[in-house]
Amino acid sequence: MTALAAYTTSTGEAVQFWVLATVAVIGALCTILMRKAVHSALCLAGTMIILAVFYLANGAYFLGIVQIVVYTGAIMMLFLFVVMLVGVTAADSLKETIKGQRWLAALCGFGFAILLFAGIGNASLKDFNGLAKANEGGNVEGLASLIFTKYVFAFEITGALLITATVGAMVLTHRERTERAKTQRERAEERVREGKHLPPLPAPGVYARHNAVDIAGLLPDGTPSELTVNQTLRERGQIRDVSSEALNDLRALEQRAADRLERPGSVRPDTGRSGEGDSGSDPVAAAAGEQTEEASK
Amino acid sequence: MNPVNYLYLAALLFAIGATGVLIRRNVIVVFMCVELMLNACNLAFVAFARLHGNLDGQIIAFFTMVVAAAEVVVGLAIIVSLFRSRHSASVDDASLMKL
Amino acid sequence: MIALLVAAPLLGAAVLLCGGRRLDRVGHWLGTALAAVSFVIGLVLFTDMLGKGAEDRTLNQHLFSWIPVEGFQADVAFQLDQLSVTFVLLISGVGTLIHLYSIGYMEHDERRRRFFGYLNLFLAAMLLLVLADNYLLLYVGWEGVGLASYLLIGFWQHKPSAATAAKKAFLVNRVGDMGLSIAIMLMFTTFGTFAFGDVLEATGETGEGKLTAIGLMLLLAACGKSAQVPLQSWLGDAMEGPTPVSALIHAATMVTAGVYLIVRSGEIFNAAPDAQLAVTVVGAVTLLFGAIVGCAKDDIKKALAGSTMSQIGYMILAAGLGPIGYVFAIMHLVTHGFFKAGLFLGAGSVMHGMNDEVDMRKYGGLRKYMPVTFVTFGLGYLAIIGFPGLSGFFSKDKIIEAAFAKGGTEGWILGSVALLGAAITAYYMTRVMIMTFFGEKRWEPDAEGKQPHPHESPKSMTIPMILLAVGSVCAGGFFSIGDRFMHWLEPVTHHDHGDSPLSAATVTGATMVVLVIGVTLAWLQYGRRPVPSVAPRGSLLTRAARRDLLQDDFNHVVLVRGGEHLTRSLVYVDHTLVDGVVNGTAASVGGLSGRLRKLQNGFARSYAVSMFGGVAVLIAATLLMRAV
Amino acid sequence: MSFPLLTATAALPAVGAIATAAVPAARRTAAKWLALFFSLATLVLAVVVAVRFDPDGDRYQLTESRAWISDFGVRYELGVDGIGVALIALTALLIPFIILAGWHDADPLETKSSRWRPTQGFFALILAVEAMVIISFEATDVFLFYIFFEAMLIPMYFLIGGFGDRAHAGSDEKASAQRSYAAVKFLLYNLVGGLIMLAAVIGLYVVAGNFSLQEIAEARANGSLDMATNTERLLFLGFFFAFAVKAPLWPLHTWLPNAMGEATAPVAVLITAVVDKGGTFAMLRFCLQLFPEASKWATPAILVLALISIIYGALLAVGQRDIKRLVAYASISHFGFIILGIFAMTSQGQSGATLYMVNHGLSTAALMLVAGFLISRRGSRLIADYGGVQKVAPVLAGTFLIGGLATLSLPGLAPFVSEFLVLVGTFARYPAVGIIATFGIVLAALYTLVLYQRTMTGPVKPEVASMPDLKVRELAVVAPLIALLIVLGVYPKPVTELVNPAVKHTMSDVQKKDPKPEVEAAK
Repeated sequence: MTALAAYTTSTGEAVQFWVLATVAVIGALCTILMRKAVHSALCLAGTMIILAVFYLANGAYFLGIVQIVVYTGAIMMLFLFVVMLVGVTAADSLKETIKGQRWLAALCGFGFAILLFAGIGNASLKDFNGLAKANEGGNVEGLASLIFTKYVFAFEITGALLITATVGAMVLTHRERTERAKTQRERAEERVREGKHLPPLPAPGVYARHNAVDIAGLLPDGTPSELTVNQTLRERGQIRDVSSEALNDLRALEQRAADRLERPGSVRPDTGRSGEGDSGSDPVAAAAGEQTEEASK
Repeated sequence: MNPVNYLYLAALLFAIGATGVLIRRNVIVVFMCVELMLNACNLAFVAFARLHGNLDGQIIAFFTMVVAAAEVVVGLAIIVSLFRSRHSASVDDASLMKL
Repeated sequence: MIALLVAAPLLGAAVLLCGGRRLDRVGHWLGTALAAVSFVIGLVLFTDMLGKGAEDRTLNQHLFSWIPVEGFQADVAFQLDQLSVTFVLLISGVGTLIHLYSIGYMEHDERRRRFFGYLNLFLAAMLLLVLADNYLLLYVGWEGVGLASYLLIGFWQHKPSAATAAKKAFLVNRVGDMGLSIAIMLMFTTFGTFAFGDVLEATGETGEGKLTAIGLMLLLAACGKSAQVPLQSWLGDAMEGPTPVSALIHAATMVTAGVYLIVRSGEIFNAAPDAQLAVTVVGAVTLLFGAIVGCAKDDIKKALAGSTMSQIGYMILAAGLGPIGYVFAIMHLVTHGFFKAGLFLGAGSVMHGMNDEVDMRKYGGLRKYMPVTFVTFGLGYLAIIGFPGLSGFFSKDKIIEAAFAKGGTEGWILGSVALLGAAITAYYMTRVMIMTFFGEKRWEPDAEGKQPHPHESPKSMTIPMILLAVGSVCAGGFFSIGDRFMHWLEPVTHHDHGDSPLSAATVTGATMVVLVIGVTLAWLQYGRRPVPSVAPRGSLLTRAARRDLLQDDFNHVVLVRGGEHLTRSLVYVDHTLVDGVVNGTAASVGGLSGRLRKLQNGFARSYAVSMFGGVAVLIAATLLMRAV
Repeated sequence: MSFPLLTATAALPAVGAIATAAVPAARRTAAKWLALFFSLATLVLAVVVAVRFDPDGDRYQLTESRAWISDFGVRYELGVDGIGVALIALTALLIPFIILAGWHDADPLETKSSRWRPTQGFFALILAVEAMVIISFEATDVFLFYIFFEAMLIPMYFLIGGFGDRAHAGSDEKASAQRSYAAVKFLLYNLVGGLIMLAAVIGLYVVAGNFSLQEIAEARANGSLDMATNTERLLFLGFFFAFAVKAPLWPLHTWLPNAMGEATAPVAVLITAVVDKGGTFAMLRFCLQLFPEASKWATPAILVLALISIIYGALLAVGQRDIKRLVAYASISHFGFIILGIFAMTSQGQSGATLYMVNHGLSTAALMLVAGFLISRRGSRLIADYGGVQKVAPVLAGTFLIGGLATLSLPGLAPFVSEFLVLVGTFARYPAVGIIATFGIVLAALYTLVLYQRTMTGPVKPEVASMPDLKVRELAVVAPLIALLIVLGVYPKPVTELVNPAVKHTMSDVQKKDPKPEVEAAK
């Protein structure tokens, strides 16, 4: 592979290029077209890995590895992390708000691409001399010698830049605590003073058949209660309301039971109208009924 | 195959990234698109390095990566604090450039 | 040496004006001393000039080159000849006396130091005026005296009337100065120089038209400075200033600068008869004008101002007569300097005793209370009306003679006008005399209700009056016995006797007759019956004369009002028309920017689009350039 | 290449500006002293320039020349002739006084404003203006000149708009509104002029192929570069328009009264005494040298405009109710004289005009600064609000009077010399014009004395009864100016000797001879 990258581009590389390039472009397109940030991030990661391969193919072994490690490893993970922080499934609508923005953007992008192509086309890049000489001492060594001789100042400066960036990130994200943290007692008193929810908030899923965090617990009348769901989820509007579905499939079940036992549906009062209080016991009875039937066969 | 194709690919990716920056409203996605553009440039550099037969291009790409890393760190931090302050990750919400 | 003449009072002015309060106690003495110094220097120069022959009496002193520009040379250089030394003596002499007088007169004024500073400034400027050897330097002195008189007329600035009078004086003078500067420009374009010597010698080499123009411009200047019609209106108001000022500047010296100018540029006028005629006409008209005004005024100083006007009218008239009259013009100028200064100082002394009351109708019977003033004033009076043997007699008669000697109908007209003027002079001066010193008391308490207690003035005031009285008695005789003065000035003014149709005796006789007529008339009107202490309505002429023959009203209506309207409308035009255009542009620009503003919708992404598009365009451009 | 004296002279105030701006907010006084120090240092350099300059030597001396934008033949070329030296000296001389006079003008009203630093900004801007003015007096490269000629506007804009006159009739909002109006107007006028000039500059480059004043002038002189008549005239008009706006020539003058009225007195002096001189100076140096034929062609029209400026400005000055606006209109009248002298095309006229630039700077500075002190005491710019000041503040009144007398060009004070030279020079070639212009003298006396009478004389108004007389600082500003006025009035020889050779060169550029006096002509 070294040899390949060094001198010519073998057919192998050609194949590799055409295949991967298509994938990369598709990935890029997906990146900008996916509605959910998470998906975009994943597509981008894919594209980057492909780029890493291309680096390798171009004899930039060090960069290739760095690309994988730093970009897809660190940076993209950072992205995902933030995405999670901000909201995984928060899908921003692709509906454009600014008039004509999308068309202008597309036009510009397209035109730009064409321009670049034209530029590259015009450029006289026919002959190319491979990296064999440059890489003969090994790619990493070559880079290192350059970095620490010719580009040492730039290198130092980037070091400084990194430090600054780190500090900056910390400064930006770190929230100063202005006042002393409240003790539990104080919080309790506060709550009493505000006069709401003296008891702890109800757990999600209570009175329902699910107990996932994003499912609101049902109030006695079957309606879901916002209180039972985590605030973040509430803000993102990620609450699944299951109150109706629970009742619905209950009704469906009873219907089946009624059919099976040729019982007139009218004998038993319709659960919908009868009190819910005993609805819990019915299925048991139904099930018992079925079992007995099967037993009889 | 002529390695110039790498350049074409880079150009294409770059244009795509730029378009993405322009059309997406979610800050994070916009930011990803920026990264995509940077990568495209890197690819171009590497390809050039190969064309010219010296490693300078790779060095530049290397530095680009470093800078990109720094940029990402700061940028994401900004995004987070932004989200904290205004509970949204949309670019247009920060339309304060107009008096 | 000559420079010292100017330098001494100038130094005084600088020291007094810049050196703060600590000089308050000695200031006036310093000023007087420096004035005296220049008088002494003048005397010294005069004596050693007498020592020389008539021809080489002219002294020149070149100090430094003032404005050296391509083709334009103005020097600071002095010329001292018989004419200028005469003026130097008059100015510094009378000046010194009046300095002395003011010490007493201004005693109670806390700004006395500055007053003396201004007086010194005036002396310096006036001496510069008469000593300059070129017209431009003369112009400096010319404006300098104008400034000094501005400052001194407006010395009591808290009185709006004084401030206004000062401004008026300066402005009217400025009109005259315009004439002088145009004259200088004409000289420069014609002769390429404006030094007295060169110009006056070169008069022959150019056409009469140019000379006439120059002459008329010089006349305009003289009118402004010497309060001749039509620029006389300022002199009456100038009496707002302290009396010593009126005596020194507006009687003895500054107002005669015009005469000096005309006599000095005699050659020009000799070569331009039309200009000369204009000069005589102006002189004659002013002569009558001033005299008439003098008759009607009840304010003693204004009456004297009117008389000054008319006396200078005599001088100008004489100066307009050409070589016949120059000498007599100067002679009358000197004698007039004495007696008119004396009269003013007398008036000042009277006012001093009468709580600064100026209305003669509130005087009366003062001869007992201030004898010295009475005597000196009386001598001055006799001198001015031309009482035989006193100086006025000699100088004025000579002028009248010269006027007749002009010959032709002009001669007759001018001569008779001069005679008439003599009569009127006798009339109004007698009137002043009687109303002030004779008759019964008509004193009234002044504004603060203080009853006036007339008393003789202190020594420092009476001594100068006495000296001036002596001068006004003797000067004329001293000058004209054996035509001393004529011979003295001859090298400068080239005297020639015209061919008078009348003998000197006839003229003198006629003068005597009109003199008597005037006096008796005045006696009949004011001496016999009591003077009403409020002015009677009087005839139309009287009322007009009280208002300076409506000259001020004319100025006010035509110039002031018109000017105001002009400026107002111009301000309006400037604000609407000229400015409007620009504001129009501004408005249109504003509209445009408003439309552009819509592009700035504040969405980062749309900005980004434009940036991106811009980049694209740039790349395209570069590519195209490459392709081309 | 010897020590680049001219560059140093221009650079020093620039450095000073930066240093002053960098002074921390609290150290206000330090900033003032720093600015004063730099301005004085600049003055020293200017004196050195004046000494090193040899009037009888080459036309342009102390020249420097470096490549700058080689693609367009733009060079960094400096050089001074006598006129330039005189004006540089004037500028360097006036700035310290301006700074000293504006000592308290930019003190923040509320001391707590720690981040906004008005004082530092004020003095830094003044120094910046000085630097640009000086270099535009030195530039012998048209493009270089253009850049700084225009760049002046930026600091001036902020000086006018940002630091208004505290003594304002209306409310604060009204004041700031008028102030920004004045500033925008100033900018608008001068920018329009500048744009037209830019077009002309480019046109000149197209025609001549480079920007070097000397080369083009030589080429014009020896005929190796001949322009088509119309081209030359158009280019001339392009240049002249900009200069006419800057040195307000009727009818492009209306920005001046607003600017001078709204700005603080020192800034007003900066405008009229320093910046505007750039316009007249440029007429003399560029219009006449580069386009002699067109200049002659345009002379009649320009003379008429100048005449209108003289009379019109004076009349308007008479009609003003606002002290500073009055002075502004007086300046318009004086600029009329200067332009008259330049285009009379006689050596007296042009020497007079150059002298006039210097003297007008001094006299207006004296009058305006004293007026500023007066206004700052009473807090009003309206003439009607004053009266009898002379009684309570004699020194102030005295200096004010001397300033006024200088403005009406009283003999013995500097302006007389220049004004008379201009008049004579004009009269020699165009007698009628000269005579009409002479009326300006009378009008000048009118507005000056009316101003003095209404403010200083008469009964003391109660508002001014407790007005303090000039303080030491203020006296230190006024006294030297007055001394200079007197000295230059009595002994202007040093300046004339400096100027004469330059004028001779200019006359030879336009190939004009002084009209001979009639007598000699007859011989």
